[in-house]
Amino acid sequence: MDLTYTAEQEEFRAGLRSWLGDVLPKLPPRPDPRDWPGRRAYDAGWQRMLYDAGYAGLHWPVDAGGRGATPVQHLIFLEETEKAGAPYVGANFVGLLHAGPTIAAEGTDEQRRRWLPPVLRGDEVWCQGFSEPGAGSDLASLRTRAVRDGDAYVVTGSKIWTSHAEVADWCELLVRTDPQAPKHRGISWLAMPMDAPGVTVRPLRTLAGSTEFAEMFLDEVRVPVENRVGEENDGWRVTMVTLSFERGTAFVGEVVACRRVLGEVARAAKANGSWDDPALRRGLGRLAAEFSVLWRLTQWNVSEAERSLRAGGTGVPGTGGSVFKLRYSHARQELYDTAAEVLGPLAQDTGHPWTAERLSSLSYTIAAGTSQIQKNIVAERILGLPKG
Amino acid sequence: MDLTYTAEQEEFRAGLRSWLGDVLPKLPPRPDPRDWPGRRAYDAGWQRMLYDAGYAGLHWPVDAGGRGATPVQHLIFLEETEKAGAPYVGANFVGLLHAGPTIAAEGTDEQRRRWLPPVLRGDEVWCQGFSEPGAGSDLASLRTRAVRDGDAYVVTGSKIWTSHAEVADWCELLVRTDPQAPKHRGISWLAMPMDAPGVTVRPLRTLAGSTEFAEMFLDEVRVPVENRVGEENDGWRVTMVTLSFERGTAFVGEVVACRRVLGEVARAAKANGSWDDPALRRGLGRLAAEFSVLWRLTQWNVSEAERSLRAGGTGVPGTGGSVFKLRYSHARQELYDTAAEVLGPLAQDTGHPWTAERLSSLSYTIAAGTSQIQKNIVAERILGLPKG
Amino acid sequence: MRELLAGRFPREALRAAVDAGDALETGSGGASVVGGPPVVDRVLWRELGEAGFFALRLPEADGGVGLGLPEAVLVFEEAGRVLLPGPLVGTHLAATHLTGPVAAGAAAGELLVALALPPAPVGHLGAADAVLVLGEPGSQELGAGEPGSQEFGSGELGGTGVGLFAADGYPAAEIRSVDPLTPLHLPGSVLPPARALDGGAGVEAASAGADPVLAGADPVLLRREAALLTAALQVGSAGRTLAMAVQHARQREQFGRPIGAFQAVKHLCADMLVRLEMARTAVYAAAVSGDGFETAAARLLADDAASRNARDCLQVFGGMGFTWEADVHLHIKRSWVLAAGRGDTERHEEELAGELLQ
Amino acid sequence: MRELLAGRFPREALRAAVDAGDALETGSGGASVVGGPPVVDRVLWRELGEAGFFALRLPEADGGVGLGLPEAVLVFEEAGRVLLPGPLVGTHLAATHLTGPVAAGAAAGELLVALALPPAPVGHLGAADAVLVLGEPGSQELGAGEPGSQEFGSGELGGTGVGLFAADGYPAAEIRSVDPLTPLHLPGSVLPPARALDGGAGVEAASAGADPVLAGADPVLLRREAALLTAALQVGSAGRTLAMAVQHARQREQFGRPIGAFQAVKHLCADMLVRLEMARTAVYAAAVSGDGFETAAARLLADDAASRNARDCLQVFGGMGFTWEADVHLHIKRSWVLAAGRGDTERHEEELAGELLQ
Repeated sequence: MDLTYTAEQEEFRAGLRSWLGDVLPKLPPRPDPRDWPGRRAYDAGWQRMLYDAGYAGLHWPVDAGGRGATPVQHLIFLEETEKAGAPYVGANFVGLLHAGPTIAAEGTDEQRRRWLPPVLRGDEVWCQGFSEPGAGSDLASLRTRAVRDGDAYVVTGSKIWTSHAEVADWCELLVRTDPQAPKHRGISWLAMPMDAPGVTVRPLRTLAGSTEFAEMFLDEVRVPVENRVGEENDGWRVTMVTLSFERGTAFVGEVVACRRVLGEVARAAKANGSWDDPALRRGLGRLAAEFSVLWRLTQWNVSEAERSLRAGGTGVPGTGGSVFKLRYSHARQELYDTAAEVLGPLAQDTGHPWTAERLSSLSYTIAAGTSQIQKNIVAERILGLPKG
Repeated sequence: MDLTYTAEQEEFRAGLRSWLGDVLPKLPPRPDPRDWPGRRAYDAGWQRMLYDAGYAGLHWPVDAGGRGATPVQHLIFLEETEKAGAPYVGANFVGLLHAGPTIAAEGTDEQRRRWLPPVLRGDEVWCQGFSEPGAGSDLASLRTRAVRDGDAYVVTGSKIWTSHAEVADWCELLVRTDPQAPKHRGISWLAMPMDAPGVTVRPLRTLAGSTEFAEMFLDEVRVPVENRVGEENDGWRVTMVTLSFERGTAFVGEVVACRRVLGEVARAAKANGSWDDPALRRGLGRLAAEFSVLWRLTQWNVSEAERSLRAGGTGVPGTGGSVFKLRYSHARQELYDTAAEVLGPLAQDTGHPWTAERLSSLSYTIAAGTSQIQKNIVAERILGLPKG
Repeated sequence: MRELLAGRFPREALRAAVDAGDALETGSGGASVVGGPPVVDRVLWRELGEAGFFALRLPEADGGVGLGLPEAVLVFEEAGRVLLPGPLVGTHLAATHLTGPVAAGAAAGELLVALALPPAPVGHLGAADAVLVLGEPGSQELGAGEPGSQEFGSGELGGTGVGLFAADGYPAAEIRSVDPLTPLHLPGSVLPPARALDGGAGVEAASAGADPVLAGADPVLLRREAALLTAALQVGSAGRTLAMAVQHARQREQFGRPIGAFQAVKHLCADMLVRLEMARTAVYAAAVSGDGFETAAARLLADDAASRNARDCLQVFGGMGFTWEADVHLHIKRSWVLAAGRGDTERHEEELAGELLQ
Repeated sequence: MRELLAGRFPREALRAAVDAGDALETGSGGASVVGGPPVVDRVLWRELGEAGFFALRLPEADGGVGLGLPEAVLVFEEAGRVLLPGPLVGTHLAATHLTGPVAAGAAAGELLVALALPPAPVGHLGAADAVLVLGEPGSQELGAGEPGSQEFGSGELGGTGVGLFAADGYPAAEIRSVDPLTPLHLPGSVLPPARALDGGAGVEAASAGADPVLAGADPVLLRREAALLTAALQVGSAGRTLAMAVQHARQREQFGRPIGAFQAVKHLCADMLVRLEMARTAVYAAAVSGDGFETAAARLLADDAASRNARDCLQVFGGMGFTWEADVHLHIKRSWVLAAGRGDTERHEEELAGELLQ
């Protein structure tokens, strides 16, 4: 693609658009955000529709049940579903985007047969147990212990920032299996059944007032050894391998959505008169430039990933991912700060979606690597500056 | 003072104003900036007028020949001379503000008698030999060597950023007398005669195109041991002691000048129509707020210094100095960036004084401790964060 | 005052107030719903009254403390530091500048007087007894609008630009306030005629205009003091978030050392200190001089310091600060609620710019 | 092109050009004086012409290279990286969009064609043979003003908004350019009638309006390409200052380690990279799409990246970068000279904002 699409890619887009046009009107109404079982059912239903239409696991390898789509096709899929207002991946996020690809890449044949098909069909929901209260930016310092006891690990510890824990069937869990080893070397990756005795889930309320996340307390939870993916103590590498599967597509839907919101903000400004303030208007122009370029950068990164794959490489975009994340985090916060300026007094109302988004946007410079950590990575790995 | 002046202070101000009103019209024309001897003569003449009127060494201790003025009186002096458009301290800067106070505080009686009176009268000019090409932010890593040879030190090395070196009689010089000691412990402070054999001065052109500074090359320069102020290897402390004598007044004249320039910029904007841009106008309003508060912070710092002195303390303002420096450096750059916006195409002309000042302003976040170093100092010494 | 607040409004009380004002149903995905119990503690309010918080600037002969604006901003800074909820500015201004029973009740901490500067939302209107309304400077009309709209009608302020109304008759619609400690109403389209506050609150009516209650109330002065005292609250919050960030940076370890040992964190904290000290200097200077331009500068710098320090504090806390249980978000939200609206900010900037041409 | 420039315009040539254009008398306290020798090397100019720098986008049949805008921005990026002096954009546009001997001379690198977008200063007018003038988009009048004034008169552009004039008759006054490698003239008050370029430059006159030389010149397209190619120059400079900063940060030691080991320096460099990659992406995207809005975005981001990266590079260099001998200042100054003026920047922002309402 680089920055323009091939005829083949446009054909894929047209087929997808046509299908979305057919099925979206038939969707049931969205459930109340507080109704976790309802949300799971809704997300499962959408995943089943994707599965039946052949769009499930679009970017998964064919031998894992996926379509083996290229990164650019995946980008087109994410772009078009967002533009059409299709449901988000929701409860199936971890299964489809992280745990599934991990098992596909590192699991045994039996593990792949057991866990992958239900993810693709939307039958089983996964959640992620990586972060811990004591291990934030320094994820590898995690302390949840797993002690081997016969054919099981006995796991004790606590996890935080787990999404969909309330309705998940499985948890991809990072545990410390060798406390003596250097911190990256003593970690293993386990698939933990969420109904195992000793698992307690407590909703975690964020500053935005929502309870999208949970804390998870593990008290001598027995996880069969056969649920370990990869070698014992090799879990860090297993996890990192999977991160590379994102191939620049992680924020495709969000950037599309931000550009739509920016247009809505401009129209709201026009409607309420704040458009007449040239400083505000020009600020909107600057944001339009930012997001236009962030979109191009996304296309570029995905295209780079595709080129790398074709050339037999890893498919991990080089510089672009960290650059994108740093700038996008900031631009998203600016977008909602500007939205608040446009809203004026109404911005004090958390009932307004832009105000809720403004609060949520505060996490963007923190989650998945703070901007400070990202800058270290950029400086050391891309620019080759010495470690501090 | 805190933030208002006492009657006594206002009386001092009135007397000074009246004197300035008398003498300024009688000053000779300012010399060409390229005429170093002319500039020295002009600055010496002004210093002599101050001396004759009793304003020389205003803030110096009485026993050093000064007036023993309080920090607030010093502030008033700097404010009023700037407002009246009086000459700058110029060639007498190092003598009056740094080398002189150092000798006054740490010198022997004989050293004080030898060096202080000519500084107060404007008869002898000092320059500073602290910085080295290899020792920027890490000043204490300086490498200019002084080896004892009988009753003299033999000094070899190079110095940079020396102002008025071309016309100076003396140089306050930091040299390494013990290369084995920890870096802060092996430094000594010497008064070096600038006409000593082995001293070579080369003008150093800055990015602003000016040659206000020079490099100084020292090739086996013999400096009598009796010219050392303080103990051997105690030069770092000697120098640091002096820095505290500034008592918050270092930027008084500059802030007064910036506020004047800001008014001129606003009037230029009004005259050429850029005032009609609300974003630019409000930016000027923001800068007005900044500089108004920077002035208040200056008053506050000086007042704190005075309070500290009265209470028998060091007279070093606490938090305020670093806070001021960090914000002021940035505000000054913003001022001249905004001036360039107002100038429009004319900002490309280095003949315009605001363009020259814009270029010079770039040094403010670097010289006398980069903003990065200043922030370390603030974080570690004021906020008590651990050393990195 | 810091001791009083530490004793009477410790962190537990803050969190209790958050919980009280917070009727969120778990999992709603939204924030506190409308109409929860008021977050102002009337007992504490009276204690503040007894301690002189509201009567600080009244002459001692009138039962006040006889201090000035510089002391008032110090006290408001302390209140901002602990995020003390309630219509502090309105009640203080009513005690200071009005006369009669409303002023006396405000001074004693018996009354809650909300402050309205339309079109900004009004804080604590539901819990308040009266509302002090400040119209546009110099205007005789009072902007007010349909809740949710940006068009404002006008109501008479009787020629003074200042009005005092019964809180329960003030036309406004409650919104789901972003700050769980500051319930908010959006002003309604038309102001009611002034009407009597009956015996329930124990005080007489306060009618607009020529009413002697408002005789001494200069709208320009009131607006300026409201801006300054609000700025003082913001400075208090900015100071508290800096202290929180520094404490966290000293204790929290990542990568084998306290995060405060990393330059990136150090510099965030240093920037916070610079912002704080600038804003504090601005507020103190304006309090001493009483100058309008200095007040404008103080408001601009204090709003900026409060919101940016709260955000930087969150950045230092990382994920730990992103929970409802951490206090960081309360400072972010309070800074947003207290900040001058775009119109006021522009007005301040324009005033300061205009002064440059003098 | 990078190899060509490295071979033909190495750093020594850059510094020689600085020295050539620089008639500063030591100690003047000012910068380069007016009227020094031109900094453009005619021999190098012809070599650029032979290498296809100017004819890059002409069809191969016309002696060009047959490439497009995406390749042109790559080449201009390289030129910006080494701060190559000369009226690159004007000459390239003349070769690409005009016809006749001026176009041919420009394509071959025989002619220097300056670019004028009044009221901005014109670069290299003194050394140029001709000046290509682009008026306000869609207007028939060309703003020009008394040097030093902000009021501009108007001259006829013959209805197209594009004009080509003899350089030595173009009414403009030289100023002491802040960039020692880009001599500047401020446009004069009234444009002269078009007049013949005589045999000295070996080419015919180019008169405004209906002249066939200008027949294919669309002023909107020309302005857009001028903006984009200038943005490409800025991106090149931003990339170079990043590389300089990184190299310095690796080598320079303070406090016993390379300064690049300090987070503050690391983060400055990371910020530079982010700015660079965003601006570069913007320029490449606009070159591929030829879109006006993307070009506006590219210009905004590239101007920002060049000037801010140059400043951050200076910050990394510290005092070492503050000398005339260091190249940092040349990048700062070039970024200022190339940056869109306030009016153009506003226009870009307004265009982008307006597009949001579509």
